[in-house]
Amino acid sequence: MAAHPGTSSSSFPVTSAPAVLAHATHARAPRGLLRLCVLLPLALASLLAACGGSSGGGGTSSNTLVFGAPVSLTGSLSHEGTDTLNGYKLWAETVNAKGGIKVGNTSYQVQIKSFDDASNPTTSTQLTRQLITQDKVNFLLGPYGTTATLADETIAQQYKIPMVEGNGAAHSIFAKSNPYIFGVLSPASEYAKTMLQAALALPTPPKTVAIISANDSFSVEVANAAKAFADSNNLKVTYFQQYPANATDLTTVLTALKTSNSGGVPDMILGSGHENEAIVTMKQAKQLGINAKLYGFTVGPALPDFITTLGGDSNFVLGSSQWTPQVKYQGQDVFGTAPNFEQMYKAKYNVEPSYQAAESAATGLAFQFAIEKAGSIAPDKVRDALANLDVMTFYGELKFDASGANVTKPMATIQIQSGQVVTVFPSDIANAQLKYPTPAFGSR
Amino acid sequence: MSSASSRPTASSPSGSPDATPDANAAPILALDAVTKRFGGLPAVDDLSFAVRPGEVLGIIGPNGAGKSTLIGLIGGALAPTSGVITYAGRAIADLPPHRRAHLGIARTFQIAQPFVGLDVRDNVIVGALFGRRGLRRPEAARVADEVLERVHLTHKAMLKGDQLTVADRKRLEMARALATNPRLLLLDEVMAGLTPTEVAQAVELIRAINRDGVTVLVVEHIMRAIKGVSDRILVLHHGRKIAEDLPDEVLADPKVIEAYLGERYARQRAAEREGAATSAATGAATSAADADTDAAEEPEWKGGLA
Amino acid sequence: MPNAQILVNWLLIGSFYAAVALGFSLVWGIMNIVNLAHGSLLILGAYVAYFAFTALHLNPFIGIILAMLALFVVGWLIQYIAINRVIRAPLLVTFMLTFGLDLLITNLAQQFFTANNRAINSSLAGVNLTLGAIVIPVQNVLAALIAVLLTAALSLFLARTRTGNAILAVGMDRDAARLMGINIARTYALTFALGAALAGAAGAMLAMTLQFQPVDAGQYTLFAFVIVALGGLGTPWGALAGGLLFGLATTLSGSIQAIGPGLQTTVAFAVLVLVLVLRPRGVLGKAFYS
Amino acid sequence: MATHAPARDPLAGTGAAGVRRESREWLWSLLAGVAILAAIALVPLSGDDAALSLWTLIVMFCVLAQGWNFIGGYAGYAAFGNVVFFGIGAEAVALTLLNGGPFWLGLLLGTLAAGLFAFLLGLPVLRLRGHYFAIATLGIAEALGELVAAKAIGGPGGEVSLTPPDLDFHIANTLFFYGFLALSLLTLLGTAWLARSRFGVALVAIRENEEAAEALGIPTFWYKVGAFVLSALPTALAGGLYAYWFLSLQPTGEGGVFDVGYSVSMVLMTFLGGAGTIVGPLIGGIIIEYLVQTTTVAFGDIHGQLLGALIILVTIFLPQGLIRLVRELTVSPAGVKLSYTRRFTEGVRRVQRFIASNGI
Repeated sequence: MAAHPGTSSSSFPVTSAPAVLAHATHARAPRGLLRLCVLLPLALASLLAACGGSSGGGGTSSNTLVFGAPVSLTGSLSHEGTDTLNGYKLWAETVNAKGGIKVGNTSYQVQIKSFDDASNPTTSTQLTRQLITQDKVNFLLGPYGTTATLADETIAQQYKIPMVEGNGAAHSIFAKSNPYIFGVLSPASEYAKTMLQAALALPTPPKTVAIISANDSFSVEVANAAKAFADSNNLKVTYFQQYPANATDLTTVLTALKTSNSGGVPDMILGSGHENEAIVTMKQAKQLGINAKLYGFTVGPALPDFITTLGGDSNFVLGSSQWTPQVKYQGQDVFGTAPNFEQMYKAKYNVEPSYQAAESAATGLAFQFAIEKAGSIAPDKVRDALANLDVMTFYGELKFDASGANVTKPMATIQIQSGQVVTVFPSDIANAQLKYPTPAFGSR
Repeated sequence: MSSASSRPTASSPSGSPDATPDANAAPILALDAVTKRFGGLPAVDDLSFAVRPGEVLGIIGPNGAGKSTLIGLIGGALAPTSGVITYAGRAIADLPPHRRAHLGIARTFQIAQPFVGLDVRDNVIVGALFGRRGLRRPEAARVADEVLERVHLTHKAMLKGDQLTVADRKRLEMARALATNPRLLLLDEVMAGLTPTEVAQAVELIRAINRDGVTVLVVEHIMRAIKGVSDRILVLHHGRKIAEDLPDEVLADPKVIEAYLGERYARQRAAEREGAATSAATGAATSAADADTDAAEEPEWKGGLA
Repeated sequence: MPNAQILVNWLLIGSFYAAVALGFSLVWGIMNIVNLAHGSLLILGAYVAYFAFTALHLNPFIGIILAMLALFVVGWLIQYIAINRVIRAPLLVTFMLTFGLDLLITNLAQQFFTANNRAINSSLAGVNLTLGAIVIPVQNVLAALIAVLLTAALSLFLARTRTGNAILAVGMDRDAARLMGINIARTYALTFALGAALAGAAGAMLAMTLQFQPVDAGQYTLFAFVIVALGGLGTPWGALAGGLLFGLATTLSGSIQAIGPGLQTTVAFAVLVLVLVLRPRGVLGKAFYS
Repeated sequence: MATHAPARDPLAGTGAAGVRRESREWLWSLLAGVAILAAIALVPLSGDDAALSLWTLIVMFCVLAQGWNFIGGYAGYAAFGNVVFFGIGAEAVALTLLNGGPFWLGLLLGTLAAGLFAFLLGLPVLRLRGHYFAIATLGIAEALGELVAAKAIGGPGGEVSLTPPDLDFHIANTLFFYGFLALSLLTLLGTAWLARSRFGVALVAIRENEEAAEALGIPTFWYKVGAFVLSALPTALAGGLYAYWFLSLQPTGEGGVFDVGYSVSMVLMTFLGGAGTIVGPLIGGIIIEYLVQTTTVAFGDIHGQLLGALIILVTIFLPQGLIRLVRELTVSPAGVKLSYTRRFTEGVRRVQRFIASNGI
């Protein structure tokens, strides 16, 4: 046990307590503690030395471009954060394998410098500053999540280092007139819209929908956009409710939802929140016998463990996705096509790529194209090139509007069918028909 | 003592003999029909008595008689379930302990409660700083040194509260209480667990304090000691007063012998048979068996439903 | 009948909460330690049940027993290695120690098991009893019954067995118990191990009825703390009372239109503070050991 | 004695000339604190922005720990909800700025609100003791955070994004750094004052034995309320400065302004340095936050495990904090003149005895 250096081996209180006390007070020489007194500062010192060493180690050699990335590897966002870093790394490896980024006659190798922000935005900004000023990174890749992105983009702006992010879709990120932030993902307003559009395109579309959301700003923004879209498309919103983010019990919400459609279950249940809430919604819907015709979640179904966690109950569930392996873009990038990316990702990580991984890889692509187009690694030139970028990739079109958001690329609706993720909307990239209505729990 | 004449009635009913020197003075402390229940059980039951200014009143009773509860009620740590407690002509049952301390009531604890992280001198300084006098730092330190001298603790002034022997802890309790400059001193078994020599010293100290004009209420179970120090003795049994008289009268009272001494002797006999292991030498505080049963000793965990 | 359904929801989640708090209550009551690592032990129990189901294809109810056994061992070790060293120390020392343990266990769990969400999907999960409009999930009912059963079993164990009496004696007065010949260190280890085993059982129930990942540990520790403070120490039944009260506060406030699910945690904590102010030792609380 | 009963303190110096030693220790502590802060004040001269923001964070945590020290270290009450004052201070600044008010007004309002909140909250919860006090304060902080999120105060989900001050960001960041540093110095001076005042003596008496303190004439309840309010003030000011420095606020979750993680940090830092000492929280804050930030960088995703292991070691082997360790290793026992080596080995023995006395 690392927690117990040799000092303590003799004091296991197996004898009667008074004996231990006597032992401790008189017999035991101070050697153990002395050793500790020496060891502890030594350990701390070596630890500090290690830190000093590592922060100095990331400097740029002449032919290396360093991309800084604070990501969440521990804490509540660790799951998505890990996918984010995986996407970054796969891009870097692939680029390097194909000769790096070419600027004029020089080829630059790509290096990802990433730190774990423990899902804490304060730590994320600290790391961003450190990446810029101490590690002298050339460019910044985004963290995971709206709050951290919001905090980090301010720093990117202060140091005039462009940041391309793939994991913060809230409107507020792009509302700051910050010229140094670019998001490759479709904005928050699109998340639920794509699923509602998919549902409305059905021959006999659902007539009623219940919208539930976590009360963090991104989920609320998505839910509000969904409600507005439903209202203007003759889809009746019978229930609209927020619950605390990371709620572990949603029975009250589901019980109220169950009878919201004048005593019956609404045709569609749309959840805007996080994966764990989506899973709880499905589990408790089953326990409460809530059989809607369609379930959709903004976050969750596109992540591989949604299926492993829910098993058969995940079938027929819709999800919105920034990207799916089925999208048919013919990219000019190092990955080329979605299936190719999927295959490379699976080869490296032994798991299906989530859209979080794909959009993270796409942030790298945006930089790559912009740098090559700018013919320079000067941050301002690259920023300008990013602003004027219009390129097709395996992930979709990368083109930023004046605020830095990517409004060109559509989102996709996925559905889980027989334990596999398939794309069902929009029809030009779909590889399967939307299965509707969802059979009752137990026969999925 | 100023306006105490307004409530002379409190002491009237119990027929206590006018034995003390200043029998006609208004009482400094009077309890009128005071009851304290824990759960349903009365620890102090309909108790009335009065303490005259300047006297030493001894209170004895077998274990569980309610002695410590009584100290708690007067000191303010406990609130009576019913009844009136009057101090210097003023009803104090609603006052918190610190207000009573400011009025001049000081108490010791049966199980010594030193500030263990502070040294002895600082322990006493706290009493001088915040007691009736509310002194400032330098004067408080001077008072503390005087008091320590008086209780023979000067040579241990730099020890921490938990490095003291039982006897010294009791001295510290006394010293802290004295440093507040009390008019009424409540002593809760300050002689329990002391050697005969130490008991004699304590008796002498209490007499000296009393000579300075401090009224003293001594709760004790050492008969010899309390007889020597008290002007009058009150006997509690099951929370009720069964006698209140001059020491010799009380000790001759058959009721007292039956209720208190009989039981006590029986217990002592039994204890002697168990062996004299729990003497003061072990350094343990008064053992739990000697303590009055208080609510605080209810067990934390009870397995069953009942 | 939404009201009857709310009643069912309340009883089911309340009993689950009781299971979450039971081990915590035991450790707090006997050892006077607020075990901030309780949630991470619970999550470990959930992993045991999960792997028993997915890898060994064992019935999740057998998984509960396995989780209890495994966590009993883990708890015993933690007690012997770490907690016995600070058992007499003031409150904050034990706070910090168990917080460190929580950090260590949670992060190790994430390192070895990843941050993926997990849940057990047994065939029983879909079986519901339907009474008119009321739906009663059978698996949750069984889990709730087990929670009550564990409470009763713990209560009987403490009251009726020699070992249980020893545990109670140590909880009442450590030094007196020592004089009676009870091995304090072993009794504490047993107590903590039992607490951990009960956390493991709750974790298995969690895996069965909801879902889990390592970072959830903190939330369940918080729940346990709140529930025990609400219900009071004193008896295992305090945990049940607290669990039901906590479930009532969340379920009811979430179901009332004017409050709504968004504020149900707020209400639950407000109820906690109110209960503590009115009854400083919780609803069923007995006096402290002092 | 309630459950929060303090440690018996056999570590305790049986040193000679207690008063003189005490006042010497007081002076040394104060000087050490001022010296540490003066050294930190040189950080901006390095021109290293990352170091500046690192030390801004460190000093902020020092202030939080120093604030917690009043209620937790001196009065001995395990306040696990002190983050609520941080949150109130931050929200007040955020709302003031969002409504076009000046920053100083937000700071002022936040401090007043937090002080008032501490007072009103203290009235009921300071009647609780030990673990019950801890969970009640923790509950209040959680409830308020959820309330801000649910009521969308300041924005959806309670998330706020503020416009930075109209200054060059280097200058602004330097100003914020010195703002936190000034706050820490003020809190240090306040602690030094407290340690010598009646107020401080009363709090220590309460910590050591509340019942005895009350019996000796200390209005314990009101002193506790005073300590609670005192601990709220610097905490709220730190929250207000943080809001305008950090600009993006969320109420709950990791790093949220009502995140219980802040409370845990306060306790941990005060504890490591030495609870109820003048300079302990400062030292503990520096060590812990520095380690947290640097292990994050150096050890990537295993820093959580390392920090957990470190906390376990510290609580077992340094249960009284660094300051008390220094004290134990340097004093000589009552009235005896000892060589420094002897003093040290005697001190080691006392420390060992203390560690042993914590276990069974």
